[in-house]
Amino acid sequence: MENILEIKELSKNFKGLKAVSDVTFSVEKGAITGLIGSNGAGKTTTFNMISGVLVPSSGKILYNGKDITGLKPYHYTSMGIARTFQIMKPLKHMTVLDNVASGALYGRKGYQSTKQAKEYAEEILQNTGLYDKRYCLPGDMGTPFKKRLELARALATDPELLLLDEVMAGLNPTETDEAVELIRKINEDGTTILLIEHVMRAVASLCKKVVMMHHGEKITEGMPQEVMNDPYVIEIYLGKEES
Amino acid sequence: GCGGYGSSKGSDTTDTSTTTDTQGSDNSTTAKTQESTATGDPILIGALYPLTGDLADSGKNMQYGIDFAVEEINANGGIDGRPIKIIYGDTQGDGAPGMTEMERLITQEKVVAVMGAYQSGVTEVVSQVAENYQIPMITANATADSLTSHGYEYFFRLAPTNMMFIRDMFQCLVDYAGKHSNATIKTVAVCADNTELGQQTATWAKFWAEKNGMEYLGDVLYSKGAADLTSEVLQLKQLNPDALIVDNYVSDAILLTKTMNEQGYKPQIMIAKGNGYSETSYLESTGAQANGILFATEYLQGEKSQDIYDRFMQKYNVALNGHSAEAYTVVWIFKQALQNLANAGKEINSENLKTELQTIKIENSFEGGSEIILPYNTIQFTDGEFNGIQYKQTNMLGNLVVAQFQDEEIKSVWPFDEAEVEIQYPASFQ
Amino acid sequence: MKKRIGSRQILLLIMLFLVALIPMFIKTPYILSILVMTFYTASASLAWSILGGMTGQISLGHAAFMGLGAYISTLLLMNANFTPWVSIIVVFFVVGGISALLLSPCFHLRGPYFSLVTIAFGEAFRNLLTNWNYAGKGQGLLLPFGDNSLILMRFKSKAPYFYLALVMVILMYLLVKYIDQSKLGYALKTVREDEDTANAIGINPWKYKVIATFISCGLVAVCGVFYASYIRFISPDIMMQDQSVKFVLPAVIGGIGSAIGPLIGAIILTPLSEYLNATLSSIAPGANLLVYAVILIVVILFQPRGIMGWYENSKFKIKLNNWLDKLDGRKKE
Amino acid sequence: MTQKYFQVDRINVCYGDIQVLWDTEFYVDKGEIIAIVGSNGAGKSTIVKTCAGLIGIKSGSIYYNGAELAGKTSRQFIDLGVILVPEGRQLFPNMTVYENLEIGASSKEAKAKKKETVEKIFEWFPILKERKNQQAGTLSGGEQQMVAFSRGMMGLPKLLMMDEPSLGLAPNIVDNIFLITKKIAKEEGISIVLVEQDVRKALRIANRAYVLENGVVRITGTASELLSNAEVKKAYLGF
Amino acid sequence: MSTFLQAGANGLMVGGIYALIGVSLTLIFGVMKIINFCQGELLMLGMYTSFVLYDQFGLDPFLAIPIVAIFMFIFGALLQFTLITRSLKDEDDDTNVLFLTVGLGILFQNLALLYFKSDYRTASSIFSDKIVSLGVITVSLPKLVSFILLIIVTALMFLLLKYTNIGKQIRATSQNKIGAEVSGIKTKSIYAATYGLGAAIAGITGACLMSFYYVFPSVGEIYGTRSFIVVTMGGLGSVVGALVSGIVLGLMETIGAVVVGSSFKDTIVFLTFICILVVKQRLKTKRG
Ligand SMILES: Nc1ncnc2c1ncn2[C@@H]1O[C@H](COP(=O)(O)OP(=O)(O)OP(=O)(O)O)[C@@H](O)[C@H]1O
Ligand SMILES: Nc1ncnc2c1ncn2[C@@H]1O[C@H](COP(=O)(O)OP(=O)(O)OP(=O)(O)O)[C@@H](O)[C@H]1O
Ligand SMILES: CC(C)C[C@H](N)C(=O)O
Ligand SMILES: [Mg+2]
Ligand SMILES: [Mg+2]
Repeated sequence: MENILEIKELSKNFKGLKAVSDVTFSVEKGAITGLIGSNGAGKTTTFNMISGVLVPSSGKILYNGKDITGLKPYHYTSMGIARTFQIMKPLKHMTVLDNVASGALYGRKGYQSTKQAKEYAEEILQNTGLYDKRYCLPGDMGTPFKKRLELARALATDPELLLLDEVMAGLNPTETDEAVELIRKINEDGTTILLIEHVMRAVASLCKKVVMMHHGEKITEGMPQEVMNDPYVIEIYLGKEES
Repeated sequence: GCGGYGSSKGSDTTDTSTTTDTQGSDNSTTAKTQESTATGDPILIGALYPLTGDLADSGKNMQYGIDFAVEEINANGGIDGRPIKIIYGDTQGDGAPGMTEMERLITQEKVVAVMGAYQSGVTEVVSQVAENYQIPMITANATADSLTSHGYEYFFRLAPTNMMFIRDMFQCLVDYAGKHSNATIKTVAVCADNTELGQQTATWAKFWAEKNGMEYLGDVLYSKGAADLTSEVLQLKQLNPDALIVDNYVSDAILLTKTMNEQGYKPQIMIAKGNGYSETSYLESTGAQANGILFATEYLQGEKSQDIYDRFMQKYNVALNGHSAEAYTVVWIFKQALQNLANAGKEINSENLKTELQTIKIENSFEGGSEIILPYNTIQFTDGEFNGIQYKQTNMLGNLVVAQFQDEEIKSVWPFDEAEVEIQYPASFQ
Repeated sequence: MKKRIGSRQILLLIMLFLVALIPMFIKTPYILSILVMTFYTASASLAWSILGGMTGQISLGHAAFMGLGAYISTLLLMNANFTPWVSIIVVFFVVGGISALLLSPCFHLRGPYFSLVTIAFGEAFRNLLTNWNYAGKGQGLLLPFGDNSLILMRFKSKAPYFYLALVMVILMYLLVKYIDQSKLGYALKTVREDEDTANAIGINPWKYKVIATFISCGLVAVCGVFYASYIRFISPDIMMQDQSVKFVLPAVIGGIGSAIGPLIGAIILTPLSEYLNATLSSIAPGANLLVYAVILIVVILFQPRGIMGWYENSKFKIKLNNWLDKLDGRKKE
Repeated sequence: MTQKYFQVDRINVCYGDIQVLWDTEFYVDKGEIIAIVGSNGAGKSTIVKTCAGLIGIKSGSIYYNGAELAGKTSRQFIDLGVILVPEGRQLFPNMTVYENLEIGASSKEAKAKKKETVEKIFEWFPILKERKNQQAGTLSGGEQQMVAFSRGMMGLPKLLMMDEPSLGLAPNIVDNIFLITKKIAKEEGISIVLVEQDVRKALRIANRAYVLENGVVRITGTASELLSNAEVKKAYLGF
Repeated sequence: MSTFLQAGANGLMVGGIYALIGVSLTLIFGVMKIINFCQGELLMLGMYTSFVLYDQFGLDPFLAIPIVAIFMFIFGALLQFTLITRSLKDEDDDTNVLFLTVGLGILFQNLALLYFKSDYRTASSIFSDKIVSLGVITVSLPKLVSFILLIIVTALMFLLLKYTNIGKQIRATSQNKIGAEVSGIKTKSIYAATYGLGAAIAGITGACLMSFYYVFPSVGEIYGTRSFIVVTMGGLGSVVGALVSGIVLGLMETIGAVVVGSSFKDTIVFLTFICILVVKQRLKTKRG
């Protein structure tokens, strides 16, 4: 299969701290790939480099075969890359609908009129189960809805590749299952997904491939079952109970 | 005091409110030496001054001068029994509010004439409005020369202009040097704030220096309301002029004096444009440090007006100074003009008042009032020209007096024939 | 749905019509002049709100850009006999361009830092103009009165200025409202709320701040053209920081971030301050501004989103809407 | 009804006009671990914040060791040993790990025993000893949660409430924290109130649990009872 | 050369006052993140307090410092506790505080105008108008004393923040309010106390200023903007930074005036400030 994204020997230093070092992996087009690893492993940092928020210290990022290393973050939307934030960043004084409409307006659909954008946004809200809350302010909703909003806004830009940073943290198992279903549906509609998650149940059920990071380095990658049964992964990340 | 804070000048709120009352026709019985009290329909005159903002201090002084005159006039029967009533407007020291207030005075309050606007910048704006509505306006103390060069028909100026100010300041220097061979005044420099007035002072100082054969060494212009003037004083020290010409608002004047003292800079002679130096707070704040400084002013307490000065002092606990004396005088000019109209059986309206002001000539004293307390004996609004600048309806005969702080008191020193004392030279800063 | 909009529009038009009739009935120039100042303040506040309200960059130096507009148009008029009508366009582009250019390096400064920079620019401009011979230095520039002249935007009576200001405020309001609802408006508001999010959905925050600054400062400069034509005297003092605050307060009190907020704020504040000024300042100097300050403080403490914020959540709005709906219903019959 | 060690008796709590807790009640025995679970927005955080004195109550009582706590300030709660480890860690990012811990010791007693407590904590989390002079903001998420937990322990709690300690943490770190929680409950007799989204893990270490829905306690029982309760399974444990 | 030396010495003295007001704002804005646009007015109130003490009881401004400081502390703490705290609720929307404090500034100015009138008022101290000569340089004694006080206050604040319990509580509260609350810190009191402390130092600055400057209702405007410049140049929250940048600002003004002329002094100061701010922030927020 074709790779939509290729990460080559990517590194990032923060004042001497090697947050990410020499990480190489690829994301297959149309699939869901997981990025796991203990806290501080460098997952979010990797995401930030892929989405242009941070400039890599070294290494390359290829998107559809094109080198996009170091591009400014706002160029990514038009290329078809969208992301969510681990620490949610809703547009606080705008309604849920406007939050998503904003994504639609500046996304790849290229809407010029706000009316069309709002219609499209409503469609997205329906798909993500937020339609009833479209006139709410983000601050008035609970965590799961805010997480959904992050997702909906990213989706509204009509991405080819979606980067999800811990969208399931803080959800209880049932809510997690709903989120899993939603992500699966998005993927089935043709969006490639790269996700960071600590919830192994979700990762196992969604991902075709997982990449495991530790202390900034890639430890291993492979099918979820393989990786999760790797004794080293169990030792440094999963712990005994889960296995 | 608990109702307000006024200890240093004793002017507390109760005082102000009585004054406000006496503006009215009904309540002027408080005045002392009255023969008859005016009770008829009041004649309304507008007064625009900065009552709030940075210049509120000066605005308040004007108010005292005006109220004082109004009280005198009304206590003596006003204009054939009709009292004068002043309607105040607050310019906030700014053109736009000044304009709106002017419009209020003219169109809402229906005043027959206006006086005011302390600052030249604001006067520039409001005099246009007066012209537009054809309401006569006299400025008591705006000094920018350009004000009277627009050809306005309804605008009159009592105050000596900047040109005259600096002219007289130089004249004082020249006279002194001519009389005393020990005084060498060959070079001058200017320290002023970087505003319209300060800049004009510098320009005129250069002009008059050349005219009087002196060398103009340069000017040091700082931003008004300075936090610190030490480097300015250093620059002056370096220029080291024989005579230092200054023009500062009162706050900067205090700071400049203190800083000069602190930096040990003592020019042989320092002469100021009245402005800040004639304010009561100046001497209060600087005390002995002011000694030796000369300043040109529109009014000085002396033989001429001692009674008015004393009564004013008693009432407001503030000295009558150049600005308030001019404001006081303008009210009397109005009164005289109105009286003339009444005597001639003419209707009291703006148009007639304007025509009257154009021809009025007051010599020595006001009818039914005191003598002219300003340092000249004739007031007349005439047209003139100087160095290419047109002066319309300006009191061209106006001149200034120069005083010197000696032993923490203000002593008149020029013109010599009317002076109380001799100029101390070199200036004895303490 | 369509009909609902109908009754609202009609109501608005009626109101507008009534306002436009004011000079026919009220001949007192004082009242008109207060209205002119109200419209002028509202316009400047609306212009400010594009940068300050919509984009969230609190500028406290807009008086300097207003002043720049006033200076440019006055200089053009005095030296090249340039009609202010054309100056409006010139000034919009020149001042918009200058301000965007100067402020663009400062756009990564957030919150109060940006405000400080705008204060600093304002003061620097004022200082420079004070020393610039060509612009009349501290003395400023005077536009002489003369005969009525539409071309020179010079009128003897208030009424023409009233209509000029009215048109200015209406256009300004429509423009701000249009931007608010437009694609651009969404970008500006997104930038205000969160720059990281803006980046993540393809909005270049820097670019949109430049655009907002350009429009906002350009428009406030246009207000400056009006100011110069109306007051007919300008000096560096019009660029002082407390003048900038006068543009900001209507928006704050009316409600930041909506088009109607600055308008409402100015309609309340300007006449109020004129009234207080006329009644209080000679009796108790300071009392007038005191009342003003207290209003500001009370609004911020109890209704931080301003009067419009209160209105949005109030029963009054519901009642008004119900009433309007009923009006529509009746018309339908 | 006899009063328990720590008992919350029919409290009603509002944010402004919005009532969030409705006659909510629960209790904890000494050395017991209870779990409070429920969907998002059910009011779990509100309960523990109320029990830490951060939010005032409209009506109801909180008894601790026989004394009424309602109406006391959060500082008084802490002095009595009722301590909350809040949601989202809430560390002081520009202060060192050690300073963060120091601030946790706020009561007189805690201050006096500061040194010993720190020693004990460093034993549990050796990594924190290594990092003690590092700024807390630069720690990884897991390390930060350890500091937050430890800061709570510095106050010498008798009742420790933890709001979603597992949020965003790697599975092994969650296990570690739960292990230590269990240990302090058992060895030191500290009572624990655990608010968790990871219901499965929470029920595994808890003695008893409460299921909260819209501010009302719906189901309660021992952990094992709840684990096998069909309703709980469906609503909170997923497939 | 001696001109430059003298200008430098003057700059140091002027800078001392800027630094002192800067230190006061550092506590409120730098540490506690309260955007306080009425710092200049706090200074003005401090000056009037000192003036009243002088006027009514003949108290030397320097001797009045403890009273002024205590009074301003109480005033500031109450102000924070009753009004400002309400606007701090929405933590990431700080425009409210900005506008509130602008409003408070206007309020205080006009209260002062109403009560004290617009007069310029001075007080004198035993040090007033005395001069110390050091070779070619002369400095005014009250300014020198103020400068020494500045050093003492800065040192005390530095020690307070760094080492004392209350200092740690202040830092903790500013970094994380919820975290502080669950750690038993009375954050409301800490906020009030910090603001009070800032106001107290503004009061001390005011008392020092009274010994060689004058007070009038809008005196704060001159110093308010400068205090912000000092705090931002000095690095947020650093008292030592405020000390240094206050002095740098003073030097910039005096030496700048000598070099380019007084007329352009403001331009120099403000443009330099903008440049420093922009460059500093650039370096800080550089991507990666
Ligand atoms: N801007 C930054 N400056 C300095 N250090 C940073 C910065 N961002 C991240 N780090 C450090 O880089 C390392 C990797 O952080 P990162 O956020 O990528 O971890 P993560 O894998 O996403 O962890 P988690 O699962 O807890 O979210 C951490 O040690 C973190 O402290
Ligand atoms: N400060 C507040 N003001 C108003 N409403 C609030 C506030 N905090 C919480 N709420 C509301 O109270 C309800 C309960 O919130 P709480 O945080 O206690 O829920 P929770 O069970 O902890 O949820 P989560 O799992 O998301 O942490 C929610 O509906 C929330 O919207
Ligand atoms: C009286 C004044 C100081 C006013 C000044 N002469 C001016 O014209 O502005
Ligand atoms: Mg992460
Ligand atoms: Mg919660």
